Amino acid sequence: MVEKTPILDTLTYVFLILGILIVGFPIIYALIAATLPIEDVSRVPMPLIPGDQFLVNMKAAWVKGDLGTQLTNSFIMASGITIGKIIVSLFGAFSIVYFDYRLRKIAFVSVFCTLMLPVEVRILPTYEMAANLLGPIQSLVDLLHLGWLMDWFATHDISVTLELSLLDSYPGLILPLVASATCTFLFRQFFLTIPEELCEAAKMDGASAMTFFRKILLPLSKTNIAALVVIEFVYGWNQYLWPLLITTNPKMMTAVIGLQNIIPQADDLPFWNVAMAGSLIVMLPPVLVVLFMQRWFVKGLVDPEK
Amino acid sequence: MIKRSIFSNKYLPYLLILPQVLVTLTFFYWPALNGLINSMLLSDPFGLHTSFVWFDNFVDLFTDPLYLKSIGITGVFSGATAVTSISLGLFIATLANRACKVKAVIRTMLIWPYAVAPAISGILWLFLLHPSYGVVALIIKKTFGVDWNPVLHGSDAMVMVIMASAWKEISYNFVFFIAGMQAIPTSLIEAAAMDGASPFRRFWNITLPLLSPTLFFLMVMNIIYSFFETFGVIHTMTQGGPGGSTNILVYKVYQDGFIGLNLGSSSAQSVILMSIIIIVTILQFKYVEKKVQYTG
Amino acid sequence: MAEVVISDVYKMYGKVEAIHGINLHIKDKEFIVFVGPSGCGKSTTLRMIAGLETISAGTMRIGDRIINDLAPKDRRVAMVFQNYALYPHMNVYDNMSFGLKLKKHPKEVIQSRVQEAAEILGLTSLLNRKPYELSGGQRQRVAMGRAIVRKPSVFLFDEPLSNLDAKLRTQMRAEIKRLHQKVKSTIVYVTHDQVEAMTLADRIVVMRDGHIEQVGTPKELFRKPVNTFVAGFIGNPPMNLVPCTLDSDSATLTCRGKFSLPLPQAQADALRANGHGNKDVILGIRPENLSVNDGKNDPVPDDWKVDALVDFVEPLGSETYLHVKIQDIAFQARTKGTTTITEGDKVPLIFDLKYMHLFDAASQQSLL
Amino acid sequence: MAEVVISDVYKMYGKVEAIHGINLHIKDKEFIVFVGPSGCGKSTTLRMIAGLETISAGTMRIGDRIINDLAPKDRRVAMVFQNYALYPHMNVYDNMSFGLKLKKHPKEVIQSRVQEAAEILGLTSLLNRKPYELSGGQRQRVAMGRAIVRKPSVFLFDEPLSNLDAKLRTQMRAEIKRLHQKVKSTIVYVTHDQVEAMTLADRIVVMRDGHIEQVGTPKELFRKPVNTFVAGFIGNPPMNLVPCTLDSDSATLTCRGKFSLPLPQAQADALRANGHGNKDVILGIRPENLSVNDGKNDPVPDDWKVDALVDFVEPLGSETYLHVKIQDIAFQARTKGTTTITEGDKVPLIFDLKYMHLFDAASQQSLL
Amino acid sequence: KKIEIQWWHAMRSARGEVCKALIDKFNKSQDKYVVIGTNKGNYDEVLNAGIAAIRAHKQPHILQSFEVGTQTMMLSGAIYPVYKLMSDAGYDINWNDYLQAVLSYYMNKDGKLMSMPFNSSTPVMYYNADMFKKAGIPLPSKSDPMTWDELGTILKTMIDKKIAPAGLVAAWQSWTQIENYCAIHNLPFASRANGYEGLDCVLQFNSPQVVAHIAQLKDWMKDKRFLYGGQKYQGPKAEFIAQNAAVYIDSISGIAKLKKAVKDFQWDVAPLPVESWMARPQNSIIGGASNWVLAGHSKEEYKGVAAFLAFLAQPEQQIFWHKQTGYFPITLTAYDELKKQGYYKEQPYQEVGIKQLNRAIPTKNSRGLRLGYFVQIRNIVNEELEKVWNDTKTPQQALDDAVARGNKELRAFEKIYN
Ligand SMILES: Nc1ncnc2c1ncn2[C@@H]1O[C@H](COP(=O)(O)OP(=O)(O)OP(=O)(O)O)[C@@H](O)[C@H]1O
Ligand SMILES: Nc1ncnc2c1ncn2[C@@H]1O[C@H](COP(=O)(O)OP(=O)(O)OP(=O)(O)O)[C@@H](O)[C@H]1O
Ligand SMILES: O=P(O)(O)OC[C@H](O)CO
Ligand SMILES: [Mg+2]
Ligand SMILES: [Mg+2]
Repeated sequence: MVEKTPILDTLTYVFLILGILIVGFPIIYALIAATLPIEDVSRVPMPLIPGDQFLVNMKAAWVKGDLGTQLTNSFIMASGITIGKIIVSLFGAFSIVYFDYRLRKIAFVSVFCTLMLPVEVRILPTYEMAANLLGPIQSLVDLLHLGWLMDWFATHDISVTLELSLLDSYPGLILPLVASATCTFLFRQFFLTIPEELCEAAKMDGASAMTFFRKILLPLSKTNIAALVVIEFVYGWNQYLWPLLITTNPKMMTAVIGLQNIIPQADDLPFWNVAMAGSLIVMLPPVLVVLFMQRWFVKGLVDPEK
Repeated sequence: MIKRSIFSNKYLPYLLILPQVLVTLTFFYWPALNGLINSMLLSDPFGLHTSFVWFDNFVDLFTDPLYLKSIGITGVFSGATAVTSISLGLFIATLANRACKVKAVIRTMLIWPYAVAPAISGILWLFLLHPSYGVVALIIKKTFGVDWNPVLHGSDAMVMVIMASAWKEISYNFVFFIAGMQAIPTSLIEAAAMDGASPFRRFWNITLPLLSPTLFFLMVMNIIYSFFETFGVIHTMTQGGPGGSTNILVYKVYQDGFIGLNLGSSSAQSVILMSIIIIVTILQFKYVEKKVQYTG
Repeated sequence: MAEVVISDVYKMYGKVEAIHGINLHIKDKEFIVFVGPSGCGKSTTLRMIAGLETISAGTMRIGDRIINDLAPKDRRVAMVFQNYALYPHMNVYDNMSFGLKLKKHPKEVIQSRVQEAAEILGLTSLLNRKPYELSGGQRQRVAMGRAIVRKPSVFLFDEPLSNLDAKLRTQMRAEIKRLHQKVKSTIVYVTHDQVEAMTLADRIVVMRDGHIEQVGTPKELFRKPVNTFVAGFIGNPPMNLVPCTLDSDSATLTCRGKFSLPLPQAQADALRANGHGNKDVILGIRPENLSVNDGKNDPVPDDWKVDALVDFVEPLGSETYLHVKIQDIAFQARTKGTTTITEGDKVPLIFDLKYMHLFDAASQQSLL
Repeated sequence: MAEVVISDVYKMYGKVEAIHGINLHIKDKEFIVFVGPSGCGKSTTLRMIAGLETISAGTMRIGDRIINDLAPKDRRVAMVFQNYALYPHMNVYDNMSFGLKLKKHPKEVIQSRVQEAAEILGLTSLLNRKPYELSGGQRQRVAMGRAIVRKPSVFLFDEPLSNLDAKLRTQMRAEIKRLHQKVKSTIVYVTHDQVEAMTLADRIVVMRDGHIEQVGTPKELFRKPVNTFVAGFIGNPPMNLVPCTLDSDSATLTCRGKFSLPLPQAQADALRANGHGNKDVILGIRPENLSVNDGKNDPVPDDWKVDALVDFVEPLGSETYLHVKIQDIAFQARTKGTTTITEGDKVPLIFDLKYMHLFDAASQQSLL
Repeated sequence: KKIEIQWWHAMRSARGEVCKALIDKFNKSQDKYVVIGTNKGNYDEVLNAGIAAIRAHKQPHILQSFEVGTQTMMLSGAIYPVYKLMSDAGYDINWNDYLQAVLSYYMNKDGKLMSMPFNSSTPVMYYNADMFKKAGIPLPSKSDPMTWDELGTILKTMIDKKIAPAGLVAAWQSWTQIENYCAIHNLPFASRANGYEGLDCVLQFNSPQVVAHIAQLKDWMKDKRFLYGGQKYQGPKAEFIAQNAAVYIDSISGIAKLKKAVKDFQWDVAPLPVESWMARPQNSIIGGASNWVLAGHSKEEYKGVAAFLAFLAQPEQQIFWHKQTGYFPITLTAYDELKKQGYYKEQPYQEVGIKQLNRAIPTKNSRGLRLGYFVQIRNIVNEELEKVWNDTKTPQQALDDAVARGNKELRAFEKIYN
């Protein structure tokens, strides 16, 4: 456009650079902190010249926080949630969009009621549920005053309910978070934009429902799946309250929770250099995923709005 | 909406929807029902002595000034977090939208905080804002002469958790605003320019009104975020303190339920939260229906 | 034998009846075109033949098989969709062979059939391309190819050209015509484009509101529309339709009391014979049968000339459309590109009533 | 005075030159239409006039002001966009008054101007509606209204009708024509629709690849296209263009060695005068100047008749397109709707060379 | 195959390592059982983990719970009382050999021991000896407490002389500044003998004396004689280690950490200050934690549990534990042994706590605390105190509110068990 706004243009760039710096500052600062020895990091103010202790601190964080184990757990949890959600919702959305059956509406509504409800609001009962998957049966037992039976089992070393607890287990970390309608909703929205003629053409070509799903729908959903992989991976990786509750065994703890152990606490010296190194390590995987898969991530984020 | 080209099959659709329904029933409906029941029970921490008390837990909550205060705190916290992150996101997006040539670069530089866990955001900012050695804290103390001490002062702690929470949401909002702006037909902006509107005018009179659906959507999403996902921020930074001044609702659920072991009250709080979310969701869908149309 | 016989077919969408009992006999190898305004039921009828919609009542037969309950793939029909419906993630070869693969044809058979179709359509060099790498016309051809390889006895086309630009549309029209000559199958073709209908069809079916209004060759429809609807629908610019009254003698038309025209003898006789005197009628006359005195015309009786005012002129180069008014009655006439008539001219408008149409004002049916 | 003078204007997009130095003098109150194939630079030129694109080189003048560096709002131009670009969140009144409000016109002035424009366009009863509550044609009118209220000296239209359906397009075309008569402003109008160009323009500008090929009244372009591009672009069906050789005497054309035609005296003289004998040329003849012997024609010399074979026939009712071949050279001819000629007929094809065009085979420029 | 015994505890860093050494020693000493010790976070978190595990039927054999959780555990119905376990497993233990001040905290109303005391502590006052010397202040006595007024003067001197950036910091503020303050000054923390005599007790720590004490601390904040270091992070201990504060009140278990972390100054221990009006100060009460045996395991496993608990109580282990961490040696045998070795001559500060604990016959007010929902009550006290520190409430208001809020918790707890 023929428009001369030199001052505005300059301001634009100045503020942009400022904005980026402000947004990036915590990380830059953490990066510097992670390179300093403990003496420097506890100086006030902390020097802004990077030190040479980066690897040392990284190693300290790694060992102290048992990050190897925890990153693995985080990875398993995040991938599990991602894969679980995507598979469950692909099937669900396919069923809802491409079939007409009596309970479809009920299925649809009941699934979508969960759309906005994060695990945090139903945390307590979900925890109970995960603690004892047989909860429903147990409550029946209680109702019929058969509690003594359970006690008998319990004291006689025959653990019936024990096996069904999801505490401190990968399924426990993963399954309750798979119960969310967001992915199903997004896939449904996407399927609705696929021209019906494509389905009709496939039908005329003699494709069955599952053939259509496998050969047409799935390949077409590739980018959407990629987008959701990014979003759900980040979501899974960053979970906090749920893993905090469901894991008590340090071997099952996820990295974001485990970081707690390297933040300086009342008993400790202020090893902020190590804490920052640990934070950087733990945030790295999802940040990389987002940066490298930006295109899909943005698509996935922005599309649901439409 | 129903597709007209459908497959007919007796069992397949049920089979396909089964995993979803199963997961939803087990980890949503059953717990939700349980939560509802629990909210009317009084129970010891071990669940061995329970009695049914109807709505006592709710009554207790709503007569408890601390719970009411927690509602207020949550309101202030969510409101401030949403307003801060949305306005900053909008501001940066508007700038980036002007800087056409480097838009992609800017996006890359701004997008990553989205991937940072709230808990980690809490740690990073705690390090910056800690009263004894945080740089930002130091700057605040030196330049503004404020006695910055979030360990002691509730308002400081509130500012601190808001900063940490808003920070990582900026990138989320930024992405939506940029996309929203790109969806506005350029011809509209051009038409306004020909009508004689300055860049500011165009922003106020055209861009902003047309972004209102995005704005509303982000409002809802940010509020949900600050209601729930910020748990990690609170937990790492203040544990609800000092003096309960950052004890937002979801943290209180955790504190009363898992630390205080008062399951009845905690469940009642969950039920209240659930109702809030359901209302927000309904509102959201109502509004989305009436979305402004760009062209036809 | 691939004749298609539609007998008393109804279609209900829920409680709404979209097709109200139609009957049609499509002959083997015939090229049938459905036209009609939007929402009249063209696509619905086609989709019932394809098996994409259930038939609510009545029967459909292809050859000697009742097809009501056959799955689409078993009907030996192939369909070309308006938006082509190519599988976006498959290349041309895979798009064309998908159906054959699902039917588990041997590999060589598939290959030879695809090759053959590709040659017919000039797609041989494009077999490895993905749909997005093709132009509109090429995509259209792939869609046809996908139909051809299945060697169906009936081809179904639903507005296959409406996504193309004018030039390409003309070109593809010729290709479809050529295809019909080559594959010699029955073709059922839906369009809203008159030119396509006129140029392609052996017979045209004009539909309105779920009814068939008229079936006939393009010429029949143009020359003898059975009612005002068909008359107004076929021909461009459309026929002028003016309410008039016919005198008791069936010899003179008076148009809204403004001017009168004596009917040609033949027409007057026919009307009189059928007892159509003294009634409200609608005069139909096509723009090309209205001339202005700017060159030599066929000699016509002087009383077919009426003074008119030129409202405005649309010169298209090769011809010119004249918008003229006789008092406040507007007519459209068509004349040469070389005409010198301009806006505001007073001209004698000549009604060539030999080519006139006359419809009953109440029933809108043709009286001649 | 609102003449628009474009002098040596270039447009670069990055390194790519989209407009290669064009010159054009648009007179005050003139209705100028830009046509040309997609991507030829029509919109770019228009947008440079509007101030939405910078001018890379050259100058543009409106009235007596150089506008190169003026902001759009200061150019006294108004634009109607293809997609209308109505502000979706404002009602019709606000849409139309937005520009005036920004200019801080007094309230009464705004009100009276909007009222006036609304009356001209028949929008008075719609002033409180939001754009999404309007039909396509109404939106189009609001877009025009928004332009009118600003009383610009130049109106710019970029394909304003291409989003409308055929019927509405015809109607809106008439409305734009009427508007021009009423507001008496300069109008620059971009379209790819020939009919629009022919019917609306005082003068048409034909563009190709960032160049102007020809500027002239519709008639001039139709009758005297300066090159084969313009010749093929204007007119529907397009002009037949056949490579021939002109003998040394400039008296006879021989078409690809297949048949020969003696030129009319006038043309032959002209060619000879310009020394065009003995060279490769292209013969251009419009379908309407090719006739088949199926009725009385203008008397033509017998040697303008050549035996031809009818390849196929496209009857449109009111007229018929004939695709004929003289040996392997294809021609398109246009004849009456009542013709009885059918595919496979042998007919004498009559070249009415009075209306012929002749182009240099090398330069493609007209020789006559 | 060895039988596994799960032990969840809250011992981390310095103390965690000592725990690990003890476990290793036990595992090596026999080949029937193997104890697996897991740190489940801090005290609150361990208790929560334990309760959650009990609800999920995944409980460990032994759960370490801090003294605050005693009532909760005792009434839970999910435990296997230690006295019973030991006798079932055939151990005949002479309970009289144990420190009674400790045992009584963990006994039910019939005087039966419900959990095995493990790490018992009491708060003491640490001070930066270098600073004291620099300020020319004589070092405090290890047996006779100074008065709060004296402490006030000392701190003022040090701050005025800019020897210390701040005066006093206190960890576990509820425990050290209210619970123990009540005990030492023979004030009731709650009625019904601090809850020992019934669930229908009410809190009473908003007495004028306690209010005055808090008001004094608040007053000291003005000139930095008192510094609030928060509940967590870099808390009071770090301030002391960083020499930001001259005096530091915390559990005797702080010794382990200080020994390790303090390199560049001398520190020492003194009894907690006492008000001048309290001529004969009472004993302080204990803190720390005990080991609870949880129900729901097999007989075989309980044998191993008993063996391990017995092992921990052996004088050799107790002496090691005491020396390394500062926690009390739990039996008189061990205590006597230490005295005999002359250990307290060598490390006199190790004895300050135990002497403070034993300096008087416990009264109803100094025996200990037995309150339901004590975890929440502590949180409430912490919250309300924070409101004093940050000027939102006066000490009176805050303590009144704390009492009112705490009483609500007590009533809720009472309701459950009636
Ligand atoms: N799936 C459907 N559900 C309900 N009504 C339908 C459905 N499909 C079509 N109809 C209705 O049936 C009637 C005929 O529709 P059809 O699609 O056959 O029209 P058409 O002649 O193809 O029109 P067009 O030229 O717009 O394609 C219309 O009134 C339409 O609204
Ligand atoms: N913003 C731009 N950046 C780069 N090239 C452009 C830009 N806009 C247009 N062009 C190029 O400039 C040339 C002219 O484009 P223009 O839009 O003027 O064509 P047009 O004649 O309006 O075509 P159409 O009929 O398709 O609208 C085209 O080659 C186009 O690719
Ligand atoms: O630090 P400890 O282990 O002595 O415990 C202190 C308090 O008693 C905890 O309630
Ligand atoms: Mg249709
Ligand atoms: Mg254009």
